[in-house]
Formats: sequence, C-alpha cells, structure tokens
Amino acid sequence: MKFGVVVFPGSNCDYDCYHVLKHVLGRDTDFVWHKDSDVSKYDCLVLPGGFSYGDYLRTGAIARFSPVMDAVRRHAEAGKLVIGICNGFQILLESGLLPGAMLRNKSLKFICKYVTLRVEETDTPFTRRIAKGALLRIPIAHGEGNYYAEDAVMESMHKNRQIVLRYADADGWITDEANPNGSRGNIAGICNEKRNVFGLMPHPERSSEAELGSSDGVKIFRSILDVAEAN
Amino acid sequence: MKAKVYVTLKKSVLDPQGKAVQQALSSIGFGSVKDVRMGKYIELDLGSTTAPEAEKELKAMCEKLLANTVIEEYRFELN
Amino acid sequence: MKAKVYVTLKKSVLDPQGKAVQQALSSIGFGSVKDVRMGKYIELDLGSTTAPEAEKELKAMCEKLLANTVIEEYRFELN
Amino acid sequence: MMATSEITPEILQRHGVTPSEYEEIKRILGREPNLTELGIFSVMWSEHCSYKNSKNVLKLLPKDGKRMLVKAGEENAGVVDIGDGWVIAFKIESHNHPSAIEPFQGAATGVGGILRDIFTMGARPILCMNSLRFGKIEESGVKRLVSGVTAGIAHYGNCMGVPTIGGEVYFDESYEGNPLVNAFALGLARKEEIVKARAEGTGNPVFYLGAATGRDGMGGASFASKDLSEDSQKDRPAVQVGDPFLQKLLLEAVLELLKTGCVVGIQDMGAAGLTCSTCETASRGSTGIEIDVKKVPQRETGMVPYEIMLSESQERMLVILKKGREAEAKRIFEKWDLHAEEIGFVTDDNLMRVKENGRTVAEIPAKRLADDAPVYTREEREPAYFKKLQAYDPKSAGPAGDLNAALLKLLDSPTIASKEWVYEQYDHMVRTNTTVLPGSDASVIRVKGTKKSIAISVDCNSTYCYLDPYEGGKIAVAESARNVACSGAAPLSVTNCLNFGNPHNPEIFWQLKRCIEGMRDACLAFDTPVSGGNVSLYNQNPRGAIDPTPTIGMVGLIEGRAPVTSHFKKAGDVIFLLGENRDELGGSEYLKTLFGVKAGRVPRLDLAAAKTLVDLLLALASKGLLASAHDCAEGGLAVALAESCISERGREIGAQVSLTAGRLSPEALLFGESQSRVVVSTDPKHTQAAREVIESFRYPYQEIGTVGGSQLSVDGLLRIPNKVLTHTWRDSIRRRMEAR
Ligand SMILES: Nc1ncnc2c1ncn2[C@@H]1O[C@H](COP(=O)(O)OP(=O)(O)O)[C@@H](O)[C@H]1O
Ligand SMILES: [Mg+2]
Repeated sequence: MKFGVVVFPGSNCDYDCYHVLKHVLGRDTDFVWHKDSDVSKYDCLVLPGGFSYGDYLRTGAIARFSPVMDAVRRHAEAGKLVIGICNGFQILLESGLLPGAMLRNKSLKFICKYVTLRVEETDTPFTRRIAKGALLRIPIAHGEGNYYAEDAVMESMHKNRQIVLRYADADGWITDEANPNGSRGNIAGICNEKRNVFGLMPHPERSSEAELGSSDGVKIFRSILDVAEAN
Repeated sequence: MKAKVYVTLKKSVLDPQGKAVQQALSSIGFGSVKDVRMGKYIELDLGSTTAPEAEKELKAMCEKLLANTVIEEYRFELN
Repeated sequence: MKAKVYVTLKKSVLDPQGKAVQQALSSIGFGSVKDVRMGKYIELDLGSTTAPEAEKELKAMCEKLLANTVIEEYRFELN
Repeated sequence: MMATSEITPEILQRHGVTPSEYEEIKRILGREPNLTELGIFSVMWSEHCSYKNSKNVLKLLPKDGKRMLVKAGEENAGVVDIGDGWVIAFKIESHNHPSAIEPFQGAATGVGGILRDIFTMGARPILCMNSLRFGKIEESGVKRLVSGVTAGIAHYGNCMGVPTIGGEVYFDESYEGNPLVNAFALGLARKEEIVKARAEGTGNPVFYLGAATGRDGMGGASFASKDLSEDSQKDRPAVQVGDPFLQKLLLEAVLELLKTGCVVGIQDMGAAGLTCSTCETASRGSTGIEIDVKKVPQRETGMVPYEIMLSESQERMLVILKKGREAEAKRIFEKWDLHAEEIGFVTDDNLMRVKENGRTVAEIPAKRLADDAPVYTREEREPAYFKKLQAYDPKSAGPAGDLNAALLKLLDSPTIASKEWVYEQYDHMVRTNTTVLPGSDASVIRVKGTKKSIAISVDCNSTYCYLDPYEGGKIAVAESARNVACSGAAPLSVTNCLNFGNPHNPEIFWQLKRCIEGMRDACLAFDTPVSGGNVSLYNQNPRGAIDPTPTIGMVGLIEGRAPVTSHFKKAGDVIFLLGENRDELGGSEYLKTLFGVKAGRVPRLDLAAAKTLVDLLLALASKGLLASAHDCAEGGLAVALAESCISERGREIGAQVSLTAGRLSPEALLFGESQSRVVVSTDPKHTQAAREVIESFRYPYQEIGTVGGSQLSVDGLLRIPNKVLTHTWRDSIRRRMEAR
C-alpha cells in the first residue's frame, strides 16, 4: 500500500498526514508536488488541509487547476482511493470529484475545536473498520466548512448512502447545536457514488495519537490499510 | 478593454454573510434594511481585444474559475 | 428601494487576492488578462424610503460598516 | 555626491531628527545629507529601530547563560540550546499602532513580521502566541478591535500553518484607544542550521525576494516625498496589507534554500524595509553593500529612491548568496513561484551605497548608520500617584456581601473568563504537536523525534506594574515561570515586549526603569536570561499613558515526560495548596471588578520562595505525582479552584474544599492575590509521596480537599454548581461579543 500526499502551494497539513501514514502507521508514503502529473505508483492519494493558493477567490478554486489534478482525476476514475481532508475536501468539491460546494461558516469565523462525528456509512474503504453509528472525537479547523448541495443532490446522496460522517452531540444526536458551521444535514464527510473518493472537513490526522488527546482519527487511516492490504 | 464581473450567491442558497451584515446594520441604527446579499465584484483589465472576443473569454473565465456555478451566478459588463 | 454597493481596495493598496486570481487565469489560458482587482458587491433592500433619504443612509452605512475606509473605497447605485 | 542644501528645519522636524542628531549625521557623512539619506537616517535612528530612549535601561537585563547561543541584540531573534543538537529561536514583538488603525491587517502583519524574524534565522516556526490588551469590552469600538485583531491573527497564522497555541487577553480602561497587540513566535532548528543576517564576501550577489515594493506603511514619513513624486500622495495606505499565502511560500523556499548552503546571509525586511536590511547586514558583516533601486521589483509606478528605501511592504527578504550558486537558488525560487531579483552586491568599503540606474543617490557608512544612533538617558521621577495609591486600604472597600455572587462576578470578568471565543479562531493544532491545548497555565508543544516538549507562557499583570512597577516587573517574570513550571517544564529563557507611554515624561521613564529592574532581579533569580524582545513606547491615548506593560514570554523545557495540565482529573484525587494565603487584596482583580478600584499595595513577591516553588513543581512533576497544577493569579484562590474544576470542556468535575482562614477575612482568603501559590491535585496513592517531596523543600502547604461531585464547595464560604460556574466563565466573552 503506497500513499501519496499531494502538496499544493499553501498546503499546511501535508506533513501531518505524512507523519501519521509514515511514522504512526509505518506505511510507504511520498509527497507529491502539485506540478507532478504522474501518480500511477500510488494506491491512495491524500489531498491535505491548508490554504492552497491562500484560499483566494474561493477555497480550493485555484488549486483544482494544478497539473496534478488531472492525474488525481484519472486515479479516481481508475477506482483507486482519494481522500481529501479539509482544504483537500474543498478542492475535491471545486473539481467536481465530489458533489456540492462550501460556504463560509455560519458564524463567519474560523473554528478550531474538537467535534463529535457520527459514522453513518461503513461500507466505504475509509470507514470499514468502524462500527455504524460509532462516535468519533476529531477536531475541525476551518473557516468554510458549511457544506451545501441542492435538494436533488442531497436526495441522491442520501439514496446512494454517500453521507459518511455527520456532526453529532456527545450522545450521538444530530442536532443544530452540534452543527459547528451550518452544514446542510450536519454533513461532515461524503463519498462519491463509486465510494473510492472521500472528502471530510475534520482532521483525522490530528487525532491519530493518544498523546494529542484522541486517536479516533487513526481508525479512518486503518480502514484504508485494510482495503488495500486485503487485495 | 476593461470588464466588471459580479458574482452573487444563487437565491436558493443561504447567505450567512449577508445575514450577519444585515443584523450588524440593524444594530447600528439601520433597522429598516430588509435584506442584504453579499457578492463579489471583480475588475479585470483584458488588454487589447475586441468586444465579441472579450465576451467569449469572460464567459469562459466565469464558468471555469471566477464563479462556482453550484452556488453562484455571475454577470459581467464590458467597457 | 434597492441599492447596490461596490467596495474596492484603494488603488495603491496591495490586493493579494486579485494577484492570485490573475496568475490562476493566466495558468488556465487567459494570459492576456493584465490586471485583476477583487472587490465586494452588496445588494441591499432598503424597504420603503425616498431617494434622498436612502442616499444619506447608504453613505452612512458604507462609512460605518460596509467599507473599511482605511483601505477601501466605495460607491453605490440606487434603483 | 551632491551636497545640496535641501534640508530645511521643517523637513528635519517632520523626520523627527533633532538638531544635534543632524549635526551627528553631518559629521558621519562629512557633508550635508540629501533627502534620501536623511530619510534613511531618520528611520534607522527612530525609536523603533534604534532603541535610543531605552537602550541604556535595556542593558540592565541579564543576557548571559550557558544555553544562550545567540544573545539579545545580536540577530533577529535570540537562540537557545535545548540539548541533543536542537535549538529554538523565539521573540515577541508589538504591532500596537497599526492594529489601532486597522485591527485586522495590523494584527495580521504583526504575526507575519514576527514569523519572518524566526524563519530568517533558519528555524522553522512551530508555534505562535500573543498578548492582547483592550479597553472595556462592552464598548462597541473595543468590540470592533477585539474581533478585528483576533480575526487578523487567525488569518495570518492559520494560513501559514503555524499553530497559535495560546496567549493572554486583558481588558482595562487604560488601553482604551491604544490596544496592545504583542505577537510571539518560536522556531525550531538543528544547531548547525542557524544562519546569520550578515553580508560577507566581497562581490557576493544580493537578492531581493518576495513581494513587490509599494508605497506601504510610510505613514509618518510620507509628507517628505510629497515634492518628489506626484502620484504618491493619493491613496497612500497608512496600513500594510499582508499576504500570508505569499509568506508561506517564502517560508518554504527560504528553509529549502538554506539547506543547500548557498546562502551567505539573509534578513527579512520589516520596519525600515530595504534600508534596515541592507545596512544591518553590512554592519554585522563589517562590509559594505551596494544596491540599485531600479532593480527592485515595484508594485506602483513612479516610485523614487526615497520611497523604495523606506517602504514597509510586507513579505520581502534580502538574501546574500555565494557567488556562482545563483542558478541553484533560482531553481528553488521558481519552484515556489517566487519573484527574485539580483539588486546589488557586497563591497569592501563599509558603505551602504544606493544607486538609481547607476547614479548614486545615497552613500552612508553602514556601521555608523546601523549601530551609532544616539542614545539618551531620560529623566526619571516617581509619579505623583505612586505613594497615594499604595496607601489605599482594601478594607475600606467594605465586605463582598454574597461570596458566591462575588466569585461569579470575577469568573464573568473578561480578563479572567475563558478565552475560548478567541482561541477557537486560531488553528492551534496544525503540525500535530500541541500536547497541551490553550486553556492551561502554559501551552505545550512536543518536538517530534525527541523526548522533549516546549512549554510557553505569555504574561503580565499591568495593574501591578502601574501600582508598583518594580514588584510588577518581578511578578510578570515570576508568574510566567510559575505557569511554565505548572506544566512540568523547567523555565529556560525569557523574551519581552516593553509597552510603555511617552519616555520623555519622567514619570513614564521611571515606570520603564523600575519594571526593568524588577524583571532583571526575577530573571536572575530564576536563571532565565533575556534572549531578546522589543520596545514599544508612546502608547498613549488622549487621557494619558497605558498602564506599563512589560509582556513576558517565558519558554520552558520538559524532558522525557508528559506535560501536566491545570484541570482536575478524577474524583477522589487529593487537593493541595502550595504556598501561603496572606492579606493581599491590593491591586486585585477583585477590587477592580467589584468596586471599580485600581489601588493598593500589590502582593509582595519573595524571589527565593518563588524559585523554590518552581523547583518543587519540577520535582513533583518528575516523580509523576501531579494529576494537575494550576497557579493562583487574577482572582486568587477561589478563581484558581473554580478553573481547576471547569477549564476542560466536557470534563467538568467538582471539588470539596475546606480552608483554614486564620486571621484572614473571607475576601482576602478567597480573592487575595498572594504570590507563589499553586493548586495541585494528586492521585490518593501518591499523596504521601507528594507530602514528603513538599516537606523536603520546606515549602508551606495545606491539604485542602478532594476532587469530585458536580459543584465547587468551600466549607462555609462557597457552594456553586459546575454548570453555573461553566456557563458564567466559558461564555462571558462570547456573550459580550455577540450582544448588540
Ligand atoms: N525589551 C528588550 N529586551 C531585550 N532585548 C531587546 C528588547 N527590545 C529589543 N531587544 C533586542 O534588540 C534587537 C533589535 O530589535 P528589533 O529592532 O526589534 O529587531 P528587528 O528589527 O529585527 O525586529 C533584537 O535583538 C531584540 O531582541
Ligand atoms: Mg527583524
């Protein structure tokens, strides 16, 4: 299982993802520069968080034109895995690899804090090691995580079971108070119809070591390992 | 040739920023303001080109980059 | 009465966003774009009022809240 | 060089150059300066760059220590050895005035500037902190400042990917109209990676890297160019706009470049931009430097040399390369999409020479310009208020009445209340090293690949410094050392930002000197040398000066252990109070919040006891005996207990406490601010061991209760449910910021 962590100008969680994959999980991991156009040797690509191109214009809007994105698209079309975290999720939305778009948080403020996530779907390569309905404590850190999709898209995502993570309260209820950013349906993470592309606003790489306060995030990365290593 | 592009959120999309601005206006004495919608205003210098050409290019720029048509609408003016 | 407010950075103020957008446009094939300046476009519904009254209020709103006059300029239209 | 006589007394005055300084300039040049040269001298000899009014008192601060690799004043930031080949570079700097004019951009560029100082040293910035001070939060103008400043800090730090892991926010009327924004940054490097800001090697090329130069931040000096260029007058921005994205690229490119070994010296362009970076690198290298301003990338048209040399545009660096290694460097600049231009070279004539298209427009001995600014010793006088306010008897305020209500009022006071509303806007977790998140006494960052952690605390009780600058200066250092020790870290070194009023006022200068003397004595007692800092004078509003505010940034080191946090951990743990409760309500937050009184004799700090406490905490921590440790500061013991119960969201827990009052009034017992006290808790199985350690240090202590339940109860004095404490304390600032 070989991971590639894509580095865009302004990415700043690239090293954090690399650290978890390489040092915590001991997997073969490279950085992939955004001007590269060959990603064929990787099984899973990680689009990390940060402020690619300063988040200017819209989050992810400029990064999606980076040369590497054509390769990411082909990689996804070939059924290989892509996970976009925070800014990486925003890039996946802008590039159309996932449906919907991001608006500014309803508080209009950047928010960095731990949230509780409820795992809605477990038949994805990214959550298969986790029980359905399980609660994960993972931090968010974003100014634009207010997910929006129009009604028809919401319906089809629902029908295809693409809504993977939702913001929940400590008891697992999906409430407005538990929604940190105004996201439609408390959506925190979604996958595509083929289930090989996953985007989420929370940062699993920040909660993958007990020393940091939670290791719930590592469950997501471990799920990915299982998939590939079973194949 | 110069162009002005206006990018606004679609009517169906909630505008948190507009709402916050409206509340702020109301708190400083402009309570009669009924609605506020925030958008982007982009001025471009297109260099030397013709109007039809510019029109075509602008449309492409908006579709590809300047607006996200999932949530936004755009219009532009040339002069 | 409806109003449109345009808020732009003063000319000599650095516009990092505009610069980034220009570079992005250039990298996707619009290299002839010479300059991009980003601003805000705000639509307001002022409720029922008169034009002179609205004009006065809008000016006050801009000065107090809508524009940051240390670095920005504004203009507006009523209709 | 032309010897024109374009310098009129009026021009001198507008440059803030005194007649005697002008005579000195002429002596240095051997002729009259032209306008460009005058501009260059005026910025280099400004208070900001030359410390002319503070240098003589700054000398009092101890700079030496066995861990100090780069000492205060030598480079952009001090460097401290943390062992095993690792070093840290850190500094705190003010951006008060720009933040008052434009809070968002002012604070943002303050963060940008301090980060540049750190990575210029070859160290990767791994954390930011800040100290913010505002007037009363209820005022709408203050709210605008609070939201602008915090959003600005978030904007820059978050985008750079450097976690902002803590700081302090303090509210007091004296900061009305003159907020303080002090930004701290710390970077990590291997010892051999530290680089110097030196221009060496005649003929080596000088590169300009980063953003193009515009007419930014020339506020004070702007008039002078009026006659020089027409379009400069219109729309001159008094504030600079930061581009954190560009700086993120600069950061990565510079660190990559430094690894290649093709850099001779590097310096950021901060205050006084090109002027300062060229003459300082030449002065430090004992060389000369020649640049041509026509080669400097420019954002605006028609800029004249004066403007280019004085511009304070952000996100720019000066890089001196080894000759012949240019191509290597250029590849890195291109990789990061950065604009670089060769603008000059190193010379051997010790001059800073500025040309415009080959014509010399300024020529100044670099060392004299950089290092020989005049130094003044100002007159000092004990302020009229000093004795009068000392004489105030806190008893005259009367009793508190309902003690529960008094505690809630203190917890609701924005200075004491949770700063969650602020730090939630900062990405405090990026880089996945923050092992103690904001909210404890000190924030802690682990150093990956080692067993080391770094603990930081930024502190200053400016009310104390106003009432008694000497004690206040001492206490600021002692409190920050105590905070760091509460996390289990050994205090290593201090950086400081001296925020004061106008030094020409003898009473202000007295405050400055007395604060520094207090800091000196405390730094000596803790063996924490001052590694650097910054001075910000002339902090005044129409009603007078701000309270003296020597912000201390204390850095400590934890080796091979997990950090300790402030929060009680589990029911049954035993609570100790280390230290003595005395009758010390003078200068307290209690008097200020409940009675609107800022007066009295501030608590005395015994340095020997303070040092013993630090050693004791380290001994307890190293033996793994501490479940929690939280120091008593503003609001006294009652606030410390309440915070120990509720400071961790979702893990609130109560405590059952009983105190022996002795001769103290309940008010003094609960809310007095006696120094060198810490509330600690231990697992019952460690209680005996903890007692033995404490007794071996002969430090006064009491066993005051146990952790558990859902309320804070202090026998006969207080009883408040956690829910009420939490709601009051956690949401105080949010409530006020969101109130319309
Ligand atoms: N209060 C202070 N205590 C100790 N050193 C100080 C203090 N203020 C400034 N210095 C030192 O003086 C030198 C010059 O500071 P400054 O001009 O702010 O540097 P820069 O321009 O690089 O930011 C620095 O090394 C700084 O650490
Ligand atoms: Mg500097």
